[in-house]
Amino acid sequence: MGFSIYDFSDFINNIHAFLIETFSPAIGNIIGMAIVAVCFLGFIALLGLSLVYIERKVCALFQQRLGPMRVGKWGTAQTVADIIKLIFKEPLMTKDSDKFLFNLAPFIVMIAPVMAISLIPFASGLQAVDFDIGIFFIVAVSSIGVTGILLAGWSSNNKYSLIGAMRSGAQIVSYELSVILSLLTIVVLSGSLQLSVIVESQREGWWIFRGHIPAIIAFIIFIVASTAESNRGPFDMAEAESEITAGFHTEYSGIKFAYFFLAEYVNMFIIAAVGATIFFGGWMPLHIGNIEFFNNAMDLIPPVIWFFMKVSAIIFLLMWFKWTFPRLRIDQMLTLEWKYLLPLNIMNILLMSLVVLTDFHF
Amino acid sequence: MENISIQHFLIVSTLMLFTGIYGFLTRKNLITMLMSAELILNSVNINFVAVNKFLYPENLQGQFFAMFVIGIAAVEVAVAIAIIISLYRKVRMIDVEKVNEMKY
Amino acid sequence: MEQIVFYILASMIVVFSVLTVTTRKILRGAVYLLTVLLATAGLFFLLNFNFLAAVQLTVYAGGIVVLIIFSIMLTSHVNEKLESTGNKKKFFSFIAVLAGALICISTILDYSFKEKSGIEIDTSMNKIGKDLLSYGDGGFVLPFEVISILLLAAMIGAIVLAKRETQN
Amino acid sequence: MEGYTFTVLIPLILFATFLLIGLAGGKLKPVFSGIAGVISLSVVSLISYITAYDYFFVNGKVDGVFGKIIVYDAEWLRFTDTLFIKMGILLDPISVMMLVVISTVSLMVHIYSLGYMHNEGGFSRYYSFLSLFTFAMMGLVISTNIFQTYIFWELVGVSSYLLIGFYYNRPSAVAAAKKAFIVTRFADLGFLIGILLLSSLTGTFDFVELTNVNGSAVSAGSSVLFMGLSSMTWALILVFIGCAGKSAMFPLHIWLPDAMEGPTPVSALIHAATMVVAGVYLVARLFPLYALSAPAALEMIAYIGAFTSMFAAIIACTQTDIKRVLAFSTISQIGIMMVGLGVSGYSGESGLGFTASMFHLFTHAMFKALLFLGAGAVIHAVHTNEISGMGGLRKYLPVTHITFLVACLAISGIPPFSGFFSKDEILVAVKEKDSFLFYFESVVSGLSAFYMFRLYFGIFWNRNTTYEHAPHEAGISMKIPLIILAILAAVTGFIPFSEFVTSDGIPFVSHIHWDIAIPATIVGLSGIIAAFIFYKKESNLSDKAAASLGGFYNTVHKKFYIDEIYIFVTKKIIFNMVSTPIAWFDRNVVDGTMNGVASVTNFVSEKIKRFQSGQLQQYAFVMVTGMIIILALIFYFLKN
Repeated sequence: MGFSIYDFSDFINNIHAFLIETFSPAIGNIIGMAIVAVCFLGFIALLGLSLVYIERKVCALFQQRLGPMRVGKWGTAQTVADIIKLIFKEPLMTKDSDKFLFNLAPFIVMIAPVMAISLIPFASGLQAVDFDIGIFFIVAVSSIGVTGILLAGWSSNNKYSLIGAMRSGAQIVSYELSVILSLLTIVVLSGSLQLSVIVESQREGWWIFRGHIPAIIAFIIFIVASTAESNRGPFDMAEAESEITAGFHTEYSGIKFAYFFLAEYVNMFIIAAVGATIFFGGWMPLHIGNIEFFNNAMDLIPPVIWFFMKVSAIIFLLMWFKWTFPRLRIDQMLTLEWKYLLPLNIMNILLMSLVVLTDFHF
Repeated sequence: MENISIQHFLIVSTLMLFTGIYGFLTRKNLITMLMSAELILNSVNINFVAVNKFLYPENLQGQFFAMFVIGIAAVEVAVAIAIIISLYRKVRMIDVEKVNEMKY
Repeated sequence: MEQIVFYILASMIVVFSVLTVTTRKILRGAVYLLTVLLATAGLFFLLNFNFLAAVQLTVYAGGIVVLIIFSIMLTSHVNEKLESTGNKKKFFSFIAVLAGALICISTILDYSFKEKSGIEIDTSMNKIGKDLLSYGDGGFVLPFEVISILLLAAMIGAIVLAKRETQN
Repeated sequence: MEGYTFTVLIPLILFATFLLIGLAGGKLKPVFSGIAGVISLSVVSLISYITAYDYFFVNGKVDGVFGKIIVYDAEWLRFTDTLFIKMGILLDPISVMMLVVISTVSLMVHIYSLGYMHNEGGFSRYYSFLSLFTFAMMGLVISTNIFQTYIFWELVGVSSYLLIGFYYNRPSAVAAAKKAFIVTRFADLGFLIGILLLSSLTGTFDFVELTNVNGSAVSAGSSVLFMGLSSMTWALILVFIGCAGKSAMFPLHIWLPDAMEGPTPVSALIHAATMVVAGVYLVARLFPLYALSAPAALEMIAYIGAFTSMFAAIIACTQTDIKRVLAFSTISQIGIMMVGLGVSGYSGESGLGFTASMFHLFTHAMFKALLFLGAGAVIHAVHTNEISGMGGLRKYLPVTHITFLVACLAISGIPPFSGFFSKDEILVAVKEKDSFLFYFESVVSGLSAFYMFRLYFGIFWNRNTTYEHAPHEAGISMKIPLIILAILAAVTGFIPFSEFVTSDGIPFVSHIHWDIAIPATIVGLSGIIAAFIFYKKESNLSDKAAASLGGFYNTVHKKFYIDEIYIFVTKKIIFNMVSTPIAWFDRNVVDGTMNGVASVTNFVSEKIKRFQSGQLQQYAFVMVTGMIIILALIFYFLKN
């Protein structure tokens, strides 16, 4: 097999063994954790910077503009400049707001994606934690984020923020169901919740192809529901500028605002990463049947590259949605979830179970 | 796990239980009373799991009971909050001592 | 290592429980409750009950606390403080609770538990899934089905209760 | 058997259609639901025909025997290791034949309804119910075990309830639907007990095991006696009660005439060709059991069938609502099928009755569906059900006229139409077994010729009634099914049925017994001639005949007062004699005691209610304190 040289597990194990040998096991473990933490924080920062830039460029592409061009070559340093500006801004606070909760909210919003990202398998062996309840854990921690949004809206002491937070809360809680159920469809097919096992089970072919009709339905539902869950357009009623200014983060400024912004983009990355892992085989290369030379050629591309190619494709899709579709009304959005997506989803799971029972997949 | 015994868990859960009971007895707002009830239920869960882990590790009864307790808690909160909200809509107040329209 | 984690989590649970029932700002109470619940999930992780911990996170943190916060948002205002309870009531409750806690703790410390150390507990998804849907020894299919009906009934009940009455 | 896995599609397509039309129906254009129904039924029919071709001509016959093929059998519910229920598909000659019958008639009805129901509300609802009904019926015939049969049996009951009560704003339709539901439910109670008894005797639900001639099921339970009959016989009689309910055998037939309140195509589908023969089908399905281990039950079936056929035929002669005539005619014909089954023996030539009965089921489905659809066309044209409001319609409705005539000739047993062949076979089988029943059934067939031609002459000849709007032929979608069914009714008699469907799966060759066929034909012709004399021209001959029969005519016209007897028994006897005293006892003695207790409680509570402050936390405080005190007592003072 071609990709044993791309397997990171030996590499990681060696580092771990080295740390434990050099220091005592306890301290070695703690240093190991610290290294992982630093890596992820750096990665998240980088992710935020690049995704904001990409989003602005993609937006410009769809609106037939150039986008940021002034700072740096093709405007590449634009987001860095923005961050510097945000850091130096005065943190404002409204009168009579609950200061403790107001300051706590951005952190709660950030906790969820940071915890979730640790589960993502970037390549074979390149995964911080590999729980046997993998997907379920991601779903569980990402449900914490909604609390932060509600707190932000409440503690701002601002009617727009409160309404925005309520909308957003209702939206996230409802669409979470569809996300879970659509992921469950593939779990039925692969028979495991553990992400590394799910990726491994797609060695013969990605689930979206092998699970054919129900898998494709599940993917479409997943994309729609997770777009809504992350409050992105066209489901961004929570921050609909024309109605309620900026929703729950109206009153936030400076670096705290940046947190909300960052959380949204990291969430988008997680959605794309989970989607790629569950439906498109994670870091598995594309294989077509028994065409040996093609498969071998695909194996030469490192798994990390595969993973990020798939993730970027899904991220582009999400951005495409945001800048193409008009925003829905809040009642339309709830109708879509409860009257269409949820029943469809449940039937889809039944269909998938039938497919699995009758071995009707490839 | 060598140094942590079942007593540790049971003491934590006992403290949580009686804190919950204290809250239930002293808070006036219905929602805060509900929160205290959640504390009580949660302490029960810790007990179930600790007993399962330390005393009866052959099976998972404790875990399943804890899961069912969580399910019941969800049910209880959903219904209780529905009641609280409709109460609030009628009398604009959710104070447990003052809601006594149906007395006698 | 595990000991340290346990003591951190335990002290978090105790401190935030107390804060939950004594704070006079209602939404802060909810956040403290959330912290207690998260710490409990941490305890479950520590005991290797991963699935249960994830259930705790999803249902409690993602569901129940959100519902509570929702209802708080609908029924009270940001700079509103809860009325404090009468001192007499507080005192008597405190005495009763203290007595109860002391009795329980002393009993727990007195009793010698027969811990089984040899057997490693199996909390894999596989076992959980099979146990939950089997009817034999250690199977829980009946309560599982019953609770699903209970959930449905509660859902309908909650909708009926909270539905705005139609005008006319 | 890999070859037949595609048959899984039959129920799945129908169920999917039901879901599609049922759930999305409100949003679609009505015509679209209709067309969706027709398309899915066409596909299902195609699959059924392919199955039938494959089974009868290519793969089905192994060593000269048509065996039972289990296409698919999945475990559905497992209670214990021995008690479990499966769901699956079983193919054998009768189930394949039923697939063809149901899909053909259902397809015709679907097409016909496009025209007939065109102006009615709830078009989508109608089609979704039709799909549900067809789904249930298909599931019933292909089931592998008796419990699956029972599930679909009830599903058939529900969907027929929905269809009969389709015009839910008409009180009579609602009453009829309720009546059908309650009567069949009553019979199904017997069926359920029968299933339980049967399975406890044999230890299995499975048809293949139950009907295995050499297996243990056939000999099980034959020795235990209760009231002179073996327990197996009792079990099979109970099962037959269920069959009698569905197939409208006397005395459970009362729901069928009322069920004519449903739309006419529904009557054609449910009350002529499919649902009402489910009882016959089930007896045929369990036939080896009946024939080998409970001949007494089989004999009872024969006599009940014979009585019902005569009884219904007499009533049919006096009814004036054309759909009711057809309803009683259906009851009568099903009675004849039951007789065929009842006189049959097992295996070989002695199983002629079984074959004949199935053959009659097949041909009857075709011509009776045609009769109903024809009647529907007539009703559609003149907007009345009463025979007195019609007459001379042959000029206005030529296509309906010819097809109706074909059907009448078929049911009267005139060669070369299909009814002749099947009825002849039944009569041959009956003759061999019991000559009394033979003469009895001959009279029935003469009567059926009489009442059918009474209907035919009454509608298409007789006086020239003037109509407010000139009646005209219905649209193409109603004509096509009529023509197709007429062709089928005319030619299906030439199918050599005994080479395909026999009681033990071994084909044999049957001949037309001219010594029986000729007298039978003469009887039929004489019935026609009598009808011709009475009803061809407008005359008062029939009234005179009725008057001369006097009280008997009235009794028959009122359907022998069976409905009234039922009402008398339930209302007068049960309500007055049993329920009233119990009610008195309940109201005065039981309630009195309770009221006494309650008033004492009330009095006491009035005195002590002040203890209740209504303060939740006070209660909780008391409770917690009490609990702590008890705990303290247990732990510190009672600990030895």
